[in-house]
Amino acid sequence: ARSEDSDTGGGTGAGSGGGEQVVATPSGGAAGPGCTLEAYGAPKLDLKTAVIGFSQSEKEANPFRIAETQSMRDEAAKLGVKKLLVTNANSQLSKQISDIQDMINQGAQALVVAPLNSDGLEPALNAAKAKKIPVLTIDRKINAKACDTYLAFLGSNFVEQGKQAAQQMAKALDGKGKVAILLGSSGNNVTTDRTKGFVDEIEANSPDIEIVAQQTGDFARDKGQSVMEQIIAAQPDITGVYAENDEMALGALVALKSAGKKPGEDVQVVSIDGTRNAVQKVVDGEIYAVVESNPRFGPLSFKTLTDFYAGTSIPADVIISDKLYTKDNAAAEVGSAY
Amino acid sequence: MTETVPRRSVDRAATRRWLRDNGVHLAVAVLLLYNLLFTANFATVSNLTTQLVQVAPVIIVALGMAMVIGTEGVDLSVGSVMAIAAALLPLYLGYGIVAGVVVALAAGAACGLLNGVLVGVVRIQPIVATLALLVGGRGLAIVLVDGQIKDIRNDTLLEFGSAKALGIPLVVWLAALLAVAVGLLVRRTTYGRQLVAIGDNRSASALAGLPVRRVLIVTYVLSGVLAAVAGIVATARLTASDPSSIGNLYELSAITAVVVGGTALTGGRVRILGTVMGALLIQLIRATLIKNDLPDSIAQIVQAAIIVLAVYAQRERRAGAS
Amino acid sequence: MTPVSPTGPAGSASPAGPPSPASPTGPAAAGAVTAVTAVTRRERAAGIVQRSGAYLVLALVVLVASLAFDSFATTGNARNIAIQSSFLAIVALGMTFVIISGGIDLSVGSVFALGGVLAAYGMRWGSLAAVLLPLAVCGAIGLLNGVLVGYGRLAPFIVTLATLLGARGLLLVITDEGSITRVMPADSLLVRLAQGSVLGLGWPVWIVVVLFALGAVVLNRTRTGQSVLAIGASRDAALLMGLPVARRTTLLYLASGLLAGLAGALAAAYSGSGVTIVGVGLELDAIAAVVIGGTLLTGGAGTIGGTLCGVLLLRVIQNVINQIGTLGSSYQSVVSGAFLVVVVVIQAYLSREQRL
Amino acid sequence: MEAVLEARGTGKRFPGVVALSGVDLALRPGEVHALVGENGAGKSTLIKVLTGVYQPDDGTLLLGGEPVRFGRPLDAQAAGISTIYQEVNLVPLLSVARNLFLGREPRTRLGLIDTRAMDARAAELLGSLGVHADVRRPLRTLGLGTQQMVAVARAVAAEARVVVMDEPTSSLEPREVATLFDVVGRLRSQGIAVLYVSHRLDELYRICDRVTVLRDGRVVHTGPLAELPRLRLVAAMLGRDLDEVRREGSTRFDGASSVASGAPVLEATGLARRHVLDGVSLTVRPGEIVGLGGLLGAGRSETARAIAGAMAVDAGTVTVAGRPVRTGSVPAAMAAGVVMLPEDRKADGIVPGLSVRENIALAALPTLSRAGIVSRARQDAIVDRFVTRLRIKASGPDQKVGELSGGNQQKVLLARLLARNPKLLLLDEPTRGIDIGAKAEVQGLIDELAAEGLGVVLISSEFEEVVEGSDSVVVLRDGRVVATLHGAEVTEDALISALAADGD
Ligand SMILES: Nc1ncnc2c1ncn2[C@@H]1O[C@H](COP(=O)(O)OP(=O)(O)OP(=O)(O)O)[C@@H](O)[C@H]1O
Ligand SMILES: Nc1ncnc2c1ncn2[C@@H]1O[C@H](COP(=O)(O)OP(=O)(O)OP(=O)(O)O)[C@@H](O)[C@H]1O
Ligand SMILES: [Mg+2]
Ligand SMILES: [Mg+2]
Repeated sequence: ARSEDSDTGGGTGAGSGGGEQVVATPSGGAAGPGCTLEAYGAPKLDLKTAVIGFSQSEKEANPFRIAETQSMRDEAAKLGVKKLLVTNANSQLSKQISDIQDMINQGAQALVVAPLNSDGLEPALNAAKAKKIPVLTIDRKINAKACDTYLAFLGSNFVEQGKQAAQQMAKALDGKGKVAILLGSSGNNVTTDRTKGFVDEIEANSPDIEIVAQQTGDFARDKGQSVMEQIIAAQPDITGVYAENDEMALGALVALKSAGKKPGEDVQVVSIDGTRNAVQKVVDGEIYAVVESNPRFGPLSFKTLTDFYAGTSIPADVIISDKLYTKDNAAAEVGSAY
Repeated sequence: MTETVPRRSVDRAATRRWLRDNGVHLAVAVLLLYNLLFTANFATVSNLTTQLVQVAPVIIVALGMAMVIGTEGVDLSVGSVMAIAAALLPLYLGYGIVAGVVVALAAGAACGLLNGVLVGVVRIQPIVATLALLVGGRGLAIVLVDGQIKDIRNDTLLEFGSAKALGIPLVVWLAALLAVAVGLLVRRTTYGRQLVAIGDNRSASALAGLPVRRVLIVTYVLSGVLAAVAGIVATARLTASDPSSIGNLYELSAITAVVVGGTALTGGRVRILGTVMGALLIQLIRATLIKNDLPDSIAQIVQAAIIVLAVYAQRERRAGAS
Repeated sequence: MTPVSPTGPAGSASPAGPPSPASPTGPAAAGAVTAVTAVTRRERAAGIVQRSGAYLVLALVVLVASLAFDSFATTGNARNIAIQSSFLAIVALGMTFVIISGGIDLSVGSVFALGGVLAAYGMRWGSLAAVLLPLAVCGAIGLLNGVLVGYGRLAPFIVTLATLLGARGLLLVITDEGSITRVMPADSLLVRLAQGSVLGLGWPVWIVVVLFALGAVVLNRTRTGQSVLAIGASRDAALLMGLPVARRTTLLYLASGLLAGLAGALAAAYSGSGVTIVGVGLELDAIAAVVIGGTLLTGGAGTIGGTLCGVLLLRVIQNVINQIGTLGSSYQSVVSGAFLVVVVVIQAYLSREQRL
Repeated sequence: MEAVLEARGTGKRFPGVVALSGVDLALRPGEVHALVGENGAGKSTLIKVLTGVYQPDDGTLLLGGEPVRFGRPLDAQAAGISTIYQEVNLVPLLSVARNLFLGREPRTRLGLIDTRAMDARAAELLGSLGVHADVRRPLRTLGLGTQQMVAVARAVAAEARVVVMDEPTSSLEPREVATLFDVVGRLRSQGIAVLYVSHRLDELYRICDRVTVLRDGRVVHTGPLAELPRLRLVAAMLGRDLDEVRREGSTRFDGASSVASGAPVLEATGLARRHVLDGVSLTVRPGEIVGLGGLLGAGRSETARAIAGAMAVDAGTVTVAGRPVRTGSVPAAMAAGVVMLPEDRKADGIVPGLSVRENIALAALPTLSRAGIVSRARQDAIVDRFVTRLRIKASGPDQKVGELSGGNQQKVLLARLLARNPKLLLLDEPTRGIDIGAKAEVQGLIDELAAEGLGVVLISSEFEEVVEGSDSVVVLRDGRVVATLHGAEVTEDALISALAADGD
């Protein structure tokens, strides 16, 4: 098969070559005393001879998940970890529970989990705890006691991301306009947080920005497009679109253009994730700003584990700072986007 | 007295029959009227066009589904087939639009062939036979493009996705054309009549010497090809190939369209106009709910209610047994 | 009634009269009988193979898996598979009855999720409420399905498709568009039940064992079960034979709703909270399990044990894929799709119809 | 004498048809009441109204003098009316025993079905009706005749005040018929009212006390049967005058066996299938009518199905007009000019949802279409020809076949076969459920077709029909040919003794 774009435009996102994650809240800090090997009561372990399990939550079918899983695999290879088990829950909570249980059964000695949901993994985590297997949760925090049910959380703060997006939106519209929100899938914590962060911030600081529509686009490009088409038809006078992930934003762009609007001029688009395609649109001036949510958890996860086994104390929350792509830096940084 | 009794009962029967055959048209009319009167900016050309454009791929899929259901089967794999077509398209556009389209359609046909053989030859129950492809197909599509979402740069295709003729988008013309074609196929051709007979009484049809297997296989192949067409349309509209989300849950929309359109799932009947109307009804419901910015929760409940009402209006009131 | 007198009927049958059973017809009839029983024995054999098709496939897969992966045939793994299968199993049980009656229930996925959320919601009034509330609401939804299908004569597929949407909507309403997830206290009776175990097996597993035993008895040894089979085989015949078709049908969907709700409540308790995103596509898993178990989607025939095998098969595949440990998610679905084909094809050949 | 069940002024309309209007019928305890009429006269409809399947449009039902309304069959059965409907209406996949007791299974103290007791009682019940089948096997594995007997057993097993039988003998052998009459007699002596529908007049005169004649949904005569001579009865049914009827014999077959000559149109040799057929050979010449004799389960239907390609065979060859035909494929057989009228009209014959037109054209579609497009003109031509030639009674070529009366459905099927203009006709019970008028027509038609040079294989459970219809008869037993009768040898006695003689 010969692809239309043999240069695989936007294809190489998966590589771990891109931008490393940067820790915002340094060790200790607000996150309390932190967690040590003794405190957690886990046996000592050398990663080179260890079996590590990684439980992915959603299909590797969008740039974020692809990059996330890939960076875990790459880093494991780099460190020469004896065996990395990888499972994928295909967005089914029950499957993630069994995935984790299965990996424990296969002798996983440490676990990195990208939780599908903040609640509901109890049985799996209890099983790990019973076997004193340390569990790092990445990219989504779970509602449980750190250093007890799980070791620590590495990731972004979704509410914060929403807030940042809101600030950008305010800047783009200089404080005045009608905004439509393309929600993620219903019942998903990410959706809830990114909406909360955005809405609260707008209400607090931009009284003249009116949120005229909130409709779900299920984090998917085509749904983003069709929903956007409906919204424009109903409210031709919207001036801003906040998409809770890049895919929906890209769909929205298509809808806006086919409706004869000029994204970047008539309508300002702000979205979250920082995929290469979206950042490219920032460069092209169609998207005003993209809040990054960095998926490359491999290096940070394994560093944290190494430190942990080296006896260092691990803070409960290792929050990574989310980069912001605007027309100022996008052109320079698009190469490192995923 | 005794005079009036029968007349009234006959009238009621007549009304019921009219409702049964035209319930969906009525529902569409009502919803359309409601929106034209109460929904802001609904009665605009651009908006009405949007509705048609969005419903086009659903109609195309539903046409194939209607034929499959006519054979007392069902094709759950259409959504995944759309994804496979969408995935293959950009991979072969390098050789030109024709190559890309042909490959995509061929893939659709192949998927249909698999379903058709499972159902017609191995005699596996349609739901399960096609469920396999529903589960595996999308995975395959994603594997084909290793998870990437590829932008479409082929101008012909993009043109097709956006251009209009006589003020009506090409994709809408295509859907209309296919609807007419399938309508004729079912009503006028040998194949069409055999299809309906097989759906009604398979064993009798077999004993009457009809080529049951061939008809079944052809039907599923057609469904697969139509799904592929829909996949191409959706891709062209999106200006990108996104196998992970294109065609998601289309099987349900299509089945709903067909059934709401008055084709019984028990086979032996294919109603094309009804199917098209069914698809339009669903589209209108969705549009109405979004435009009034109802939350997802209410939206889903309302949708459920309307579907039940529409089907209830046209239920077969059989005299009893036999 | 008195047996046919040898000559009486023969004499009156027609002027000439056919041979009296006593002498000449005797052999003929006997012939028929022997032929009959011969056929029967073969049919029995075929029947057994057909019914145990699922068992055979399951045994095969398990065998291969245990040889291939040393961490497969371990008690720990067996426990996991058992507990992980239990919730789907409960849903599939209801589905089995519905499908045997010639219907289908697509709403179970949403109802399952709704059940879980309601359980967590009801927990504020204690464990009993946490079970009764979901049963009440999910039962009501099942009843609605049943009435529309049984009395309204609407197509089950479309009716339950609608309630699939409706139940999901209801769920979103009571969780503020899915933003609220209610936690179930670990010390509550229900949670302890769902997470605890006896004789090494989790309580849910035992519940499954009991429910399936009951299900088997109901299907094969009660009038209700028989009428379900009859309705599935031929609704009209069942009607003409004077069976309460509408009422039975309604009952089935009610049961399916209740079971889905129960499964949801248990699953929620098991996972410690009423998660809103569960149960999507569960109905397809249930249907697959039922059909793999050898139940005809056209209705009229099916076994309860087969369904259990179907459920276990699905879970074992998942487990095997995890045993391989490095398969990408997309490959995983390709594999499970391919596997589904293989299983149903094998099933189809085992249960070949003798007639044209 | 007080009537147990009475219908007054019953009227029932279907779209385009008035099936019943102003029908009065009174069933007295201990009487066997014959209900007769042409195909489509409204007999089955009346029965369905009486038993709660249909709701009457006008008129009232009286049960023991009290007005009643049966919302569904269950109500009627609860009121002590048990019915054998025209087409066997049982559950093919369930075992014979479970079919017999469905809805009223014997139960243990725990309320569970007592399977052992049920099977035992089932076996006894059937045994007393001369059916010796394993009651645990699925009903569908029995021949249609046997299934009919099971239906009879089910109806009489329930203690009822009224037993309704809609053409119960249409698929029975003289042996079973005799048994059935025994049962009817016993019911009568127990003071139970029996409503009895049949097209076989001699049966009526043997067991019925009174008769009600329906024509086009109206009652044209009611009274004691003895006072109504056979010819008058026929005249009343058909609405023709006496002499016209008198001219027609009991069957329309001209006894003269045409001397069939020329190369055989069909040569089937050594057809075998485990447990069903073992080495059946058959030769049919153009213009010859070959009857298949045999008792229930002898394998006549199987023979026909094997030749028609509707049943795969383990061994044996079929040659049509000198050319070998691939067995086990209906299209292949049809292409060679072999067509079959299936035994089970409802399951294997009609396509109920399609119109009369489409049902007739169905098998001939390819020949009626150009480039895959069906030519409406050609279709209508064929359809009109057969609708008139076979006197098919329907509100129009667009009426659904499912709505036709049994007899008319049968005619539609015949038309479908003839539309293929075949070389060889396999007719399995061609006159089952057809009124004498239509029956005579069909029989006449068969002769006609034979005269035109068609080969015909005729299966009938009426010996009279086989004997008078066939030029030669092949007698089967347990799937084997036990005798072949030619020309003059073809008599009922010969047939019966052939059946009786034990083959070994
Ligand atoms: N469900 C139906 N819908 C429409 N018309 C019907 C229906 N059932 C019967 N009819 C019509 O009513 C008339 C009477 O049919 P019915 O079956 O009672 O005749 P019948 O006397 O039983 O004939 P046969 O001796 O062939 O069984 C026929 O013209 C038939 O076409
Ligand atoms: N009296 C009986 N007892 C048990 N089984 C029977 C009886 N009569 C028929 N059968 C079963 O029915 C099967 C098929 O019989 P079938 O009816 O096709 O033969 P047939 O000669 O065509 O008789 P019919 O006149 O009923 O068509 C036989 O193989 C036998 O198993
Ligand atoms: Mg009748
Ligand atoms: Mg027969």
